[in-house]
Amino acid sequence: MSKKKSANRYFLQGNEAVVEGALTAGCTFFAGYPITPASEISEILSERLPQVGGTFIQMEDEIASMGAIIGASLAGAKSMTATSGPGFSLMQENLGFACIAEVPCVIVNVMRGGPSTGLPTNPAQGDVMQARWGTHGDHPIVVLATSTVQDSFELTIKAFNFAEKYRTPVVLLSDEVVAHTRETVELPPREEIHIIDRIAPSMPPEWYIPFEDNSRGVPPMAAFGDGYRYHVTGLVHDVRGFPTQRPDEIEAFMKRLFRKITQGFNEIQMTKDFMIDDAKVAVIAYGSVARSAKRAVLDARDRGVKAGLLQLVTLFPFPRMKVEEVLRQCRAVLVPELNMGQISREVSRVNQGKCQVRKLNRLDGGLITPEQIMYELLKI
Amino acid sequence: MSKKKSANRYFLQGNEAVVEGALTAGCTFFAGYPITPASEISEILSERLPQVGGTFIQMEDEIASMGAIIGASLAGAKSMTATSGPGFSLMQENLGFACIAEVPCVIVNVMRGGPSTGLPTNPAQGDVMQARWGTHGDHPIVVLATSTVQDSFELTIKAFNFAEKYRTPVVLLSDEVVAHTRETVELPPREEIHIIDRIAPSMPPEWYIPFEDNSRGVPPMAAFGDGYRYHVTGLVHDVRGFPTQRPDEIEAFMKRLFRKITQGFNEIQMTKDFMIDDAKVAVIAYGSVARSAKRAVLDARDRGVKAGLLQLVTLFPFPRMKVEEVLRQCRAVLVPELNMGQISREVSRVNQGKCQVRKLNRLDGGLITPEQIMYELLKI
Amino acid sequence: MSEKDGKQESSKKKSGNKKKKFYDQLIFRAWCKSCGICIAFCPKNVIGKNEAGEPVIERPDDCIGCRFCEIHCPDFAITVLERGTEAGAGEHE
Amino acid sequence: MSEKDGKQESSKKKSGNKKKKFYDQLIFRAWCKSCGICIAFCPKNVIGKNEAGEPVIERPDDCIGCRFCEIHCPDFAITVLERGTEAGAGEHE
Amino acid sequence: MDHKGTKLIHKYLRHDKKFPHVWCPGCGNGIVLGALIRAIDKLGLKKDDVVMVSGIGCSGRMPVYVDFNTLHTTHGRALTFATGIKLVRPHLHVMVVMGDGDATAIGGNHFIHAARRNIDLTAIIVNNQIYGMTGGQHSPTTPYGCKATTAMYGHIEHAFSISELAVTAGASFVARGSVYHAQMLDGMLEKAILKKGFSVVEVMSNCHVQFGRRNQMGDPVTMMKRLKDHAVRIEKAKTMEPGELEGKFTIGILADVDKPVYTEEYEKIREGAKR
Amino acid sequence: MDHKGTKLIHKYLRHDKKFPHVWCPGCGNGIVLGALIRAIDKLGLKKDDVVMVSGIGCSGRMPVYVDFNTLHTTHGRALTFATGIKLVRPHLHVMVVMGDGDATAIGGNHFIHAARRNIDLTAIIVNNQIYGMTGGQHSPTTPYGCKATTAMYGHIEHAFSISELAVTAGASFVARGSVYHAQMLDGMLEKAILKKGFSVVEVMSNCHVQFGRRNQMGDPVTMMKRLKDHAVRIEKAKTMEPGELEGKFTIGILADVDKPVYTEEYEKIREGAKR
Amino acid sequence: MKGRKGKKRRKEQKGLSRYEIRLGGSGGQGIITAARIFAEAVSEHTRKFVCQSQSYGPEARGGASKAEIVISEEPIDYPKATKPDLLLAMNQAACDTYFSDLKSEGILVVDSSLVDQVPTSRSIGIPFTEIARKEVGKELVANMVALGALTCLTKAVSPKGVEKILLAKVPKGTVEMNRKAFRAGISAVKKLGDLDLPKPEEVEEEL
Amino acid sequence: MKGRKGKKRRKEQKGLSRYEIRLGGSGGQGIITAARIFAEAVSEHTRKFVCQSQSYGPEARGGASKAEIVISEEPIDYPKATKPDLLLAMNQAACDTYFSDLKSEGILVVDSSLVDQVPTSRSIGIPFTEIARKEVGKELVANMVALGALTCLTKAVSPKGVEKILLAKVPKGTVEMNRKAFRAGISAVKKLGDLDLPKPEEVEEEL
Ligand SMILES: Cc1ncc(C[n+]2csc(CCOP(=O)(O)OP(=O)(O)O)c2C)c(N)n1
Ligand SMILES: Cc1ncc(C[n+]2csc(CCOP(=O)(O)OP(=O)(O)O)c2C)c(N)n1
Ligand code: SF4
Ligand code: SF4
Ligand code: SF4
Ligand code: SF4
Ligand code: SF4
Ligand code: SF4
Ligand SMILES: [Mg+2]
Ligand SMILES: [Mg+2]
Repeated sequence: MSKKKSANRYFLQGNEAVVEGALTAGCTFFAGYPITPASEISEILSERLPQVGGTFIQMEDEIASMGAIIGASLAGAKSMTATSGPGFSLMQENLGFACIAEVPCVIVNVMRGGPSTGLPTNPAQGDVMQARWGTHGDHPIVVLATSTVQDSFELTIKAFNFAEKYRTPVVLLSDEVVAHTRETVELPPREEIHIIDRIAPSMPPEWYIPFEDNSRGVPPMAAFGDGYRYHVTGLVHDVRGFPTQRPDEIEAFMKRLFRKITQGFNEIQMTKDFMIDDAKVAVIAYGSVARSAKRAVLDARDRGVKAGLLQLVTLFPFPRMKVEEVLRQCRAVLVPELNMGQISREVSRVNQGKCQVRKLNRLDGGLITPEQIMYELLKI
Repeated sequence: MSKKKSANRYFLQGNEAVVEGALTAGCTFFAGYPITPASEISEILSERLPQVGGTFIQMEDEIASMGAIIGASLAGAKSMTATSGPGFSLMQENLGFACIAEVPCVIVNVMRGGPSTGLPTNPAQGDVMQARWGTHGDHPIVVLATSTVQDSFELTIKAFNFAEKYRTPVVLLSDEVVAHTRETVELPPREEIHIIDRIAPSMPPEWYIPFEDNSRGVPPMAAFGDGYRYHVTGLVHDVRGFPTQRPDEIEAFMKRLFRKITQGFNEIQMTKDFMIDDAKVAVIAYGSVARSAKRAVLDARDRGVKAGLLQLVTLFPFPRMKVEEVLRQCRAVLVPELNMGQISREVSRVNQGKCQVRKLNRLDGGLITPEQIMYELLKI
Repeated sequence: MSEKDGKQESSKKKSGNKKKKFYDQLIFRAWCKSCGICIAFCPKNVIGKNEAGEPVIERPDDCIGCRFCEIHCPDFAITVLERGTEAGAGEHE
Repeated sequence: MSEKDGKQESSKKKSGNKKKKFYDQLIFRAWCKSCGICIAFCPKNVIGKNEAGEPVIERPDDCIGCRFCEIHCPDFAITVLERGTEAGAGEHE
Repeated sequence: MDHKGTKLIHKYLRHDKKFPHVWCPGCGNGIVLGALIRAIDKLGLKKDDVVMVSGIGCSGRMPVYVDFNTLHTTHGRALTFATGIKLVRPHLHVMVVMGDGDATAIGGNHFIHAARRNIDLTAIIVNNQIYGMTGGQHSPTTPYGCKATTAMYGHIEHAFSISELAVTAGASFVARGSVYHAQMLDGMLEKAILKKGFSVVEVMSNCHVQFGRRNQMGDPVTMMKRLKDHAVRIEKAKTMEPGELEGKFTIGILADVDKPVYTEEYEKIREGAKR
Repeated sequence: MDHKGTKLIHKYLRHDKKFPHVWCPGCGNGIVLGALIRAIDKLGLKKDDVVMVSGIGCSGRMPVYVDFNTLHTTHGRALTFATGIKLVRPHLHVMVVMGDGDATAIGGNHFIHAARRNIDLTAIIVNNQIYGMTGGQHSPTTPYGCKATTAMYGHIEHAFSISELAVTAGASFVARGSVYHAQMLDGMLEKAILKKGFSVVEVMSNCHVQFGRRNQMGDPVTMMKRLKDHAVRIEKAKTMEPGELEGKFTIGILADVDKPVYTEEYEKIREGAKR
Repeated sequence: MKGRKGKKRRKEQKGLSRYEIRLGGSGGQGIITAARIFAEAVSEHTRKFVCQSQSYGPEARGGASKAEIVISEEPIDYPKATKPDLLLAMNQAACDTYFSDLKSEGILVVDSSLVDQVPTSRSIGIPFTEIARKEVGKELVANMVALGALTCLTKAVSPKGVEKILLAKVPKGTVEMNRKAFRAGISAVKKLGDLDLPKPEEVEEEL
Repeated sequence: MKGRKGKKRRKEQKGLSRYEIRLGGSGGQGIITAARIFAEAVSEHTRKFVCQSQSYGPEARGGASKAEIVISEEPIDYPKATKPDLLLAMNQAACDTYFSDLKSEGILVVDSSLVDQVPTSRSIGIPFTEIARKEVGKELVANMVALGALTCLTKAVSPKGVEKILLAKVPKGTVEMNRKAFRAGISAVKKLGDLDLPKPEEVEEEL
């Protein structure tokens, strides 16, 4: 990011940056239900979308919002919703529909504190495992985590790109700090931004087999009304989209669902590292906590600790390879989280005893501070 | 279990056994919404509950069902609901309320196949991680898994006992096979069954501090109408039950929520083992798959493999100690599951590189067979 | 194909009546589930029932072409055609 | 406590009127949010506004005890009592 | 004579699907499907422009069989998916088929809100007064006193009038028919599809397997006769005493009003917003 | 003179809670709370026998302040929790306080079903025509054309009539009042609490912060005046032309019928079942 | 379920202590009901353990339907049939699909009114549906005819024991019809003469 | 954000390149608006990076409210103030709660109309609320008076720059009133005479 003042420099809130990202990515449909701390996304899009010929609708609840964005996507739109914990819980059933019916869409969850109504105006990272496992039935899903306003812009675009490319719902986790913090961002010029659109069928309708496997594992997707009359269902289905109970068809389908994501690991599993090259102890962090971690790494280095940071940008599919590298290199890693330890479990899982894995958890409604992290780094 | 025919011998379906267990445990309130393969639980209870002075109500959906059982519990009843995946997804928000407001209740999830509507009449184990993480915000929860009709009876009672003792929702995972299989069970005489009731406050109302900590971490619970007028909320609250944003109060509360379960690990984390004493390879299984595993262990022993089975009866809090023992003792463990690998992740997590952890996953709607498991055991 | 035979027979019998239109009733056996609706509601008792409960065209010439049977057959298993028009009988049965 | 003083003063003035009941209006400052409802709707303009927008009892003796102010105060901050009855003024203000 | 028969139906069926369909012998769902196809044919809609959305239930299986753009959603949520489709492509004719449980138990909220917003959808509710698919549990339209697998002592809840709910919630067009009155149904469906705004056609249907059997209403034929005997035309009902209508249901058009339609209103917003 | 004033209110407040309460200056929520307390006091209900349940929203904060059994549930679900309480302890008086969004957006389904089942609850809906707590997004009762933070171009949806919905869904008692008509409200609430069956009191309320401000209705006082000017007694409304009622709302009792109550019906089932 | 006990049990596991039955047909033929009655009779009237399971499509009606019964001296671990000792096929599809699983010494019983092609000579054909229609007057009770045959063929439990359960399970008005069908099934097997078939084990009746 | 680049940046991180401001008061006092305008002005009219955050209670109104601004030469990692260089307390509670966090050389600015007890002599008291009421006629704009003071005290951005943003952000009808309040805040500081205070850095105005 250049320090030069430029025409593309803006002063934005995280939630505003999500909106800018979505519009840049080509989002033309948003359905949502207000909830702190995500409401600004709805509010701004309600003004912006009609300006670009898109559609905003406030639904009766989050279940309906999730249903509406799936419908919109099936009709050809890039669609999105935004919510926070309670609403995210309500979206889970229909989120599973998007997974099994392979409907691209983006769900932004601006995390707040606690289960249930909890701490509506405090930041937290309590919905990480929920984002992966919240809907019933095994399913693949992509989960990204933003840590700055700049990220919020860029990752929203990524979220749409992944959704369209892999025909999958993508969850973007934000939190109260990122969402409501206003900061200077620099938006790249439009032409420098890579936008991916879903692939439409190139064959005539008679030949179109809507859920047929191919090398990418991602069948082309026709929109309702485009002349490809096909069937979409939340039941496990055959390649034509019709319900099946044949074990061979079920297995082929379920395996493909997972495979299409696995094949994309290379580009999907994003991380950023900071001073990791010669690090002996590393912080593995994500979301707003990664910001504290960055500062803590600098402060720890000042005190002679060879610290580094691996920031997880993609949380799921869990960027195992990158994490394993760090685990191999370091004596110890610290996983600070605004929960009781969710990603730290994943780190432990892939660790296989290689390295000391420490947790730092904060649940009192405050953001983990650089001091807290540095203190732990000095202790290791 | 005695082979003698006796007065206590019954021929029951898994779902029927859940009903018998619930009534034995003292359940007097059930609210639910029909769904395959759990509907029999509703149907039978709609006949049985009024006979014992209890109440059955079919609500408009699963969200409402979950709300109603929380309300019923607050009014003093032991309450339960039963559902399958789609309904379980819908219950998540209110399930979180039960966690944070510490309302005892039992949720039976009879698992079926796939995300979304999936495979309604096939067995699966896809909701294991959801049971742990399905609601937003970090929270503790107890998850049990039944594998036989006998289990269904006994674990339903356990589920109520844990719920009442720890003031927590307890999830009992069943699956289509266990639910619909009819088999001979022997119900112990009532007087031999240990039933736990919640502890009511013994102090006068003026002294009652509804969410005050104590040695067990579980405050006594007054029922609405008993003269203790107090406040219950889904917001993070102080010891009196009123919303708070004070970091010290938030932290004390959240820590107690987790601590009360941690303190109960000894009795909550249940496992069963079979031929494990001298095993060199072990199967770690739960639910109906544990039945196949048992047979497979016998068959593998016949072929000279020193196999054993650790059956997880409690899935969460994950019975780490028992699993670690097995991991230390065995050369390899096999975790067969009707999903892409959920409990196997937990096993890997605690494994820390000690032992080879293998997965066996089946997603095609069929039950894993003894042959499949044995074949894997022979390969290791 | 007993219905068909019966039908043709009786059609000959009554063909002298002036202006009366005649109809063919075709039952697509593969789809018919013997629900009995066409049998019960035909205003002219055109359709009877065999011992297996299956519909049998008994009085084809009495048919007034009201199409009640056709639009009430839940399985699209019965077709009523004006005799002499594009029968398409081959498609059915 | 300026209202109180004003009140007592004016009560003396009009105490000769026969049969007329008098009322005390007590404002609990700690709870009053100066929303202006009591000021705007008092049918007798008993309550006025100071420069900070806070309600001030200006014509206590005009009060007819209709209690509009009392039941419309969203903050339970105003109490109307028949003069001479259990005032409990000490509790308030 | 305009051919309205089975041959017409076949033009719209997906012949690669397994027939006969899954419904029980004599189930009203097939009759409703027939009427819907005839109405679509009559109006000359292009198959490519028709979207059929359904929820979960016996009636939810309808889309599988027909050659439109078809979507089988989650239980109770069909209208929410349909809303998304319609807003993105307003020129599509979106028909939403739901069961009574689907539309008014779990889906009740979406139903009244789609009506309130006046989203231009055609909602067809197959009201068999029971949960057919899951085995005969009571639904919000199961009559007081009836038996169901979750009401074996006799149902103590009162039934919704789906159509009246739709009217109150704000639907532009509301009609109630029955599978016995299939011909009338054709006409109602045509009107409903043509109507700009949220249209509801409630179809009283029979489910002898899960409802009739337990309530001494016997087989499909007996149930069809019941529908015939218990239906009263709305026009006639107005001349009757409330007591006389006890246990009966009215058929006909309950509401047909013109008011701003969501998609058109939204288009105006777009016009205004594009400065 | 029967004391009906603030002193009475204080008997029911939780004085260990922080006062003044959280609501904005002049917010109608406090007026509703006052009316409810007066009604409870008038009826002489024991505090121990009163349960106050609420959802999430500004109105949802009500239970915190009063010394009853109080329950602050999840957004939209208050009636479901209340149903569980009532069925287990039918002698308790269960009052459910909801916002317009709470009761009829996310909670609309529970609302119509509680009405249909005729569960003996008292539902109080504080209708400020907006989502107050989350910052002024439109609610299902926001009037057509109004502005809201998610309807800055003017609202294109039509508003529910909450009370009419309740009537159609089957509530036993339905009344609409306003915070301006607070005295009348006391009486409505008393009737509603006494009524066996599902009772609804819709209270038109003011939210100048999130609704008034954006719609040129100014401060609390101006909004209260509006409530005064726009309210028409039901009796009077019947004599008026529909056109005259444009933009107005009616106050009074919309329904008051006697029909079997769920808890009593269920008790009969229990009697019959205990063989 | 401790290791030691397990070891002991393992030895007993040998031999014909486990007997598996599979019934296949189409939804609506009532095979699950038949299997359930049979299994319950075994559970109620013998000392054996029994486990009955089923699988079916998500359809309201139609579709394939399967029911299985495992009978054992021991508590039953795996609840499904892997190599059935007896396969009862109520239609051709069931016969075709499941025949390959049948134990080599297992017996195949088919409804000869609906199954034309039998894949083995070691099979017993009985026209259940026809018997139901002709002798009882209602095709619907073909499942009860099959139940009679099953009882008679397996000898896992006495006909009296099965009949007792059957009569308790069927709707009041249909008791006579069902009894008649059940007995017709028994007679049909008896007519076949002496069949030397493996069977679960001696019947220990305790009515 | 690669390691190498990070190392280089780390060196620059020294010195007073990071300047932290905290504003505390109660909900409804408008401190978040003030902070937002100030931060946006810094972002818009200087080359510095700025980050503005806040926290507040779940209440509609009332409750405590806090806003923070971090200004830096570098992209900002931790977005919250840890040791504020300047604390502006709009009421006693905010003063009491946050004073201990203040950097030792930091300055405390209080609304002397509402804060009676000041915990340090190194503090500047300006009666924002009183000024707003008396000079502008509306207490509501005390936040704008404070904004004026803040601008003048920190010198992070020119008053002109702030005023420009301010005028764009406030509702049409209130422009004059807000400008007046803002300027009153500036005058109030100027009246205090020359204060030798640490400030973020030279102002590079680019209006
Ligand atoms: C969330 C959820 N809950 C429950 C179910 C189970 N379920 C499927 S269909 C159905 C009800 C069917 O009744 P109705 O909508 O009236 O349709 P019908 O079968 O009678 O046509 C239910 C409860 C489900 N699929 N999803
Ligand atoms: C599931 C869920 N979605 C959204 C929210 C956010 N939320 C809280 S209150 C509210 C609406 C408040 O409006 P209303 O019910 O009318 O109450 P008011 O504040 O106006 O009294 C919303 C959307 C939530 N708490 N939970
Ligand atoms: S109505 Fe159709 S399915 Fe029913 S008997 Fe007649 S032809 Fe067969
Ligand atoms: S068309 Fe009418 S008369 Fe002819 S067979 Fe059908 S129902 Fe009978
Ligand atoms: S109505 Fe109450 S809060 Fe409002 S100004 Fe009057 S006393 Fe104060
Ligand atoms: S009681 Fe009536 S007259 Fe007296 S001050 Fe209050 S509003 Fe005015
Ligand atoms: S169960 Fe009822 S609704 Fe479902 S297909 Fe059968 S008859 Fe029709
Ligand atoms: S936001 Fe509106 S409803 Fe909420 S407290 Fe303020 S005035 Fe009342
Ligand atoms: Mg139905
Ligand atoms: Mg509201």
